[in-house]
Amino acid sequence: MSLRNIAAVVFFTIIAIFLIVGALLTHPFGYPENADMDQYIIDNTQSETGADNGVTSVVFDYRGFDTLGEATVLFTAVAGVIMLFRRLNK
Amino acid sequence: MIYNIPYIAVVGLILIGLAAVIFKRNLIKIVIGITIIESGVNLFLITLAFRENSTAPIYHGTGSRLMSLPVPHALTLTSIVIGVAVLALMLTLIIHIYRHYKTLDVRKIGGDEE
Amino acid sequence: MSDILNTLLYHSPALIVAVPLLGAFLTPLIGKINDKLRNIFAIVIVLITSFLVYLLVSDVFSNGIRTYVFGGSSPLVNNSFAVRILFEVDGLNAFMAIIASILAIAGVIYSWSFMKENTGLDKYYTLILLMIAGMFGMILTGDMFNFFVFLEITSIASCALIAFRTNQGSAVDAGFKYIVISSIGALFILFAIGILYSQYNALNMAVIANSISYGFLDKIALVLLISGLAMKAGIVPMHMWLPDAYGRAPSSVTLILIGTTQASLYGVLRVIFSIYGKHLTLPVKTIGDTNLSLSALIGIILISFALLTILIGVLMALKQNDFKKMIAFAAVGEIGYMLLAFGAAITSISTDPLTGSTILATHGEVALKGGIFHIINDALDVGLLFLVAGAIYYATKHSSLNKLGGLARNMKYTTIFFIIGLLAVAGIPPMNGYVSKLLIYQSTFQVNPILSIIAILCSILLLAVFVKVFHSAFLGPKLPKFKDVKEVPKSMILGMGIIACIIIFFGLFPNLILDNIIDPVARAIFDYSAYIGGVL
Amino acid sequence: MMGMSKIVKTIASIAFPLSMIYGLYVIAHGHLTPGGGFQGGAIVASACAMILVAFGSVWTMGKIKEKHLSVLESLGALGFIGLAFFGLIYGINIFFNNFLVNQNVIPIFNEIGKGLANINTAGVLPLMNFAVGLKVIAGLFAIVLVMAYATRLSEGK
Repeated sequence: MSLRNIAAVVFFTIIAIFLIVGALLTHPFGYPENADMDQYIIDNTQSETGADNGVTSVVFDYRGFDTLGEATVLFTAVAGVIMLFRRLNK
Repeated sequence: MIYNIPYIAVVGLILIGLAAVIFKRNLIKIVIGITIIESGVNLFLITLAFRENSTAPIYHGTGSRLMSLPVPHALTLTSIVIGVAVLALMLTLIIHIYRHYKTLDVRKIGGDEE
Repeated sequence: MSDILNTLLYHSPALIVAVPLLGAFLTPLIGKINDKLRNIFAIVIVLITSFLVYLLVSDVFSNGIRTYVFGGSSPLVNNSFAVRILFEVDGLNAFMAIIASILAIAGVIYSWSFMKENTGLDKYYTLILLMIAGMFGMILTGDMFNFFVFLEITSIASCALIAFRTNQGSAVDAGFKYIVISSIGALFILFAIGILYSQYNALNMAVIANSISYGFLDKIALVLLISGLAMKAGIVPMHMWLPDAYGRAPSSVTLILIGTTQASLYGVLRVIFSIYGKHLTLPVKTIGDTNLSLSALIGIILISFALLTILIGVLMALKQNDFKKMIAFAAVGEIGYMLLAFGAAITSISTDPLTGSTILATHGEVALKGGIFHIINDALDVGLLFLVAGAIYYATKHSSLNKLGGLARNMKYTTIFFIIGLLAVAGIPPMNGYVSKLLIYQSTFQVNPILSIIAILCSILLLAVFVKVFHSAFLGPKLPKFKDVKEVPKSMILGMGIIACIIIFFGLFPNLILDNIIDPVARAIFDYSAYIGGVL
Repeated sequence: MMGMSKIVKTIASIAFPLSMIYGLYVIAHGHLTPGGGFQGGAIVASACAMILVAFGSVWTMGKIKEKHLSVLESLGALGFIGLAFFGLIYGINIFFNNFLVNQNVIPIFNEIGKGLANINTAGVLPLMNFAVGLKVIAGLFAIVLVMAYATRLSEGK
C-alpha cells in the first residue's frame, strides 16, 4: 500500500461515516418537513400556467431558465463531440 | 429508522461510485463510477419528492389532491440530461486517448510526447 | 433614448446571459455563410454583452442590489418563498462581471488570428460563446440549482476546448482529467443542493441564507459545497488538473478558463459569506478557555490550504521547462494568495459585544480588499502572460524553454507585453500586482508574521522564475532557426494591448480603483443581511 | 460497422415508424401526460439509433450528414430561446414570461387545462416542448452518429 492509497482510504472512510450519519438524520422518507413552495406549485399550476402536468409547468414555466441551461448543456456536448471528431487538415 | 432506508441506498450508491473513481485504474471504470455517483444523486433528489399516499403531480379528472412534490422531478430531469452530455464528452475523449496511447490504463497514459 | 437605456438596464441581468447564448445558437448558421462574418459576429456579440455589463455595473455601484425574476413580476410568493428563478446582482457579482467581460473581449479578439490556421472554427466560436455565457450565468445567478447548471455548461464547454488540439495526446489527456474532476465536483455541489432543499424546501440563495439553522446536515452541505467548488477552483489537494489544462489549451481558451476558475472562487465566497453568513461567529468548539468560532475554524483551514497552494505552485513553477506549464503553476500560486487573503479576513470576523452584530477587524477589512483586488489583478496578469506564451507559440511553434532564444529582436511588442506581465505578477511597484500584494502582506502580518514572510518569499521566487524565462526566451543572440520569425498579427497585439493598458491603468491609479470599486465590493461581501434583504 | 443481417434490417424498418410516432406523441402531449420534449426526443433519437445499428454508420451517413443535424439542432435551440425572448415583447414584458396564458395575446391558446384537456392549453409550453424535442432528436442522433462513424474509421486503418 502506497502513501497515496492510505490517504485515499482515510479520505473515503471519513466521507462514508459522515454521509451515513447524515442519511440517518434526514427527515423520514415520505414525510417532508416543509413543502410550502411545492404545495403552492401544485395548487396553482392549472390556473397560472394552464398545464395539467405539474412537472412540465415547473420545467418550462417556473424554472424555465434552468431548462434553457439544460438545453444549452446538450447543445454544448453536441458541439464539443462534433468538434473533437473534426478533420484536422483543411 | 426503517423510513431512512432509501437514503442509506443513496449513500451506498455514492460510496460505490467514489470507490470506483478513487481505486480503479481503467478509464472506462472511472467513467462508470462517475455515472453511479450521478445515479445516487438523482435517486436522492427523487426520494425527496415522495410523500406518503401521494400521486404523480398530474391532474386527471377527479383525482386525489395529495401529490408528490414536482420541483425535485424537474431537477432530476435536468440533472439526467446534464449527465448524458458529460458522459458523451467523456467517451469521446476516451476514444481519442485510446487512439494516442493504445491503452486505457491511467498509469500508462499522460506522458509528454513532444 | 433614455427610455431604451432604462429598458435595457431593467432587463440587463437576463440579457447578459441570453445574448451570448443566442449568439452561440446562431454561430453555426452564420458560419455556413462566411468565415469572416462569423468572427465579426462573435466580437459584436461580446461587445454588446460588455455594454450591458457596463450599464448594469454602473447602476449597481450607485443604486445597490438589483434583482430580476424570470417569467414573473414579484420575487416572492406569500412573502416567504421564491418559486421562480431570480438573478440577484450585488457589488460582488457586478465586480466579477467586470472581470468576465474584460477577459471575454480580449479572448475573442485574440482568437481571430491565433486560431486562423485550424479547422472546426464554427464549433470553436460556438463553444467560446457558450463558455462566456456560462461564466456570466454562474456569476449573476441567485439560485443554487441554476448555479449548478451554468457550472456544468462552463465545464463541458471548456473541457471540449481544452482538448481542441486532438492531434496532441497530452491535450486530450488534460481535457479528460478536467472533466472527471469537474463533474465529480459538480455532483458534490448537486448533492449539497439536495440536502439544503430537503430541509428548507428552497433553492434560492437568499431564502436559504435566511432560514439556515446550521444543523448537522448543513455542516455536511457546507463541506460538500466548499470541496466541490475547491475542485473547480484548483486549490491544492485538487490542483492536478489545472497546470495540464491551462498549459495544453489554446491560449485564448486559457484566458477565459481563468475566468471560470475565478467564478468558482466566487462561489466559495458566496457560500461562506452569504449563505452561511449568519452563523460565522457561532462557537463550534472549546479548547481550554478559548472558544473557537466557526469563522476562525474556516479561516484557519483556508489559510493552511492557501499556504500549501502558494508553496506548491511556486516550487513546481521553478522546475518546469515548458513555458505555458510554468505560467500555469504560477497561476496556482496566485490562487493561493487570494485564498490567503480571504482566510485572513474570515479569521478576523467576530461578534460586537455591544450591539451583537458581526464585525470585521481593521486588518480583516484590509485583507478582504487585498483579496478582492487580487482577483482582478490575477486574472489580468496571468492572462496577459498566457497570451504572450500563445503569441510565442504562434510565431515559433515551440513552447519548450530550451529551444527558444533571442526573440526580443523580432517581436518587440510581445517583449514589452511580457515585461509588463512579469512585473505585475511578481508585484513590482509600478504595476497593479504590487498594490494588492502589499495589502495582503500588511494584513496577514497582523494575523501571523510567518504567513506574510512566506508570501513575500514566494513572490520573490516567482520573480526569479520569470526573469529566468525572460533571459532564456527573449534575450541572447538571434538563433538561426528563428531568423524568419515575425511579429504576431494585429488582432493578437490588440488583445494583449487591451489587457496591458488596463494593468498599467490600475497600477498608476490604485486609489481610484480601491475607493470606487473595491471598497463597495468589500462591504457587499460582508453584508449578508443586505443580500438576504434584496429578495425577502 | 457494415450493417446487420436482412432480418434485423426488416424488423428495424418496421419498428422505426412506430417508435417515431410514439416519441412524437410523448412530445406533443408533454403538458398533459407524463413526458415532454426531452423524454419524447430521447425516444425518437433511440429509434434513429436503432436504424444506425441495423444499417451501419456508412449507410446512415450517406442519408444524413451531421452538419444537417447540427443546423436542425441550432434551429430547435433558437426556437426555444426565441419563445423566451417573445416574452419580452408581449404580455407583462419579462424574459421567459408565459405570454399566451391569462394575457390574451392569441385567443385560441388562452385556455387552461382541466384534467387531460385539449392540446391548445398551457400557452407556450407545448411550443417549447416541440422546440426542445427537435433539439434533442437532432442532438442525440448527431452524437451517436458521429461517434459510430469515427470509430468505424479507426477500425478501417
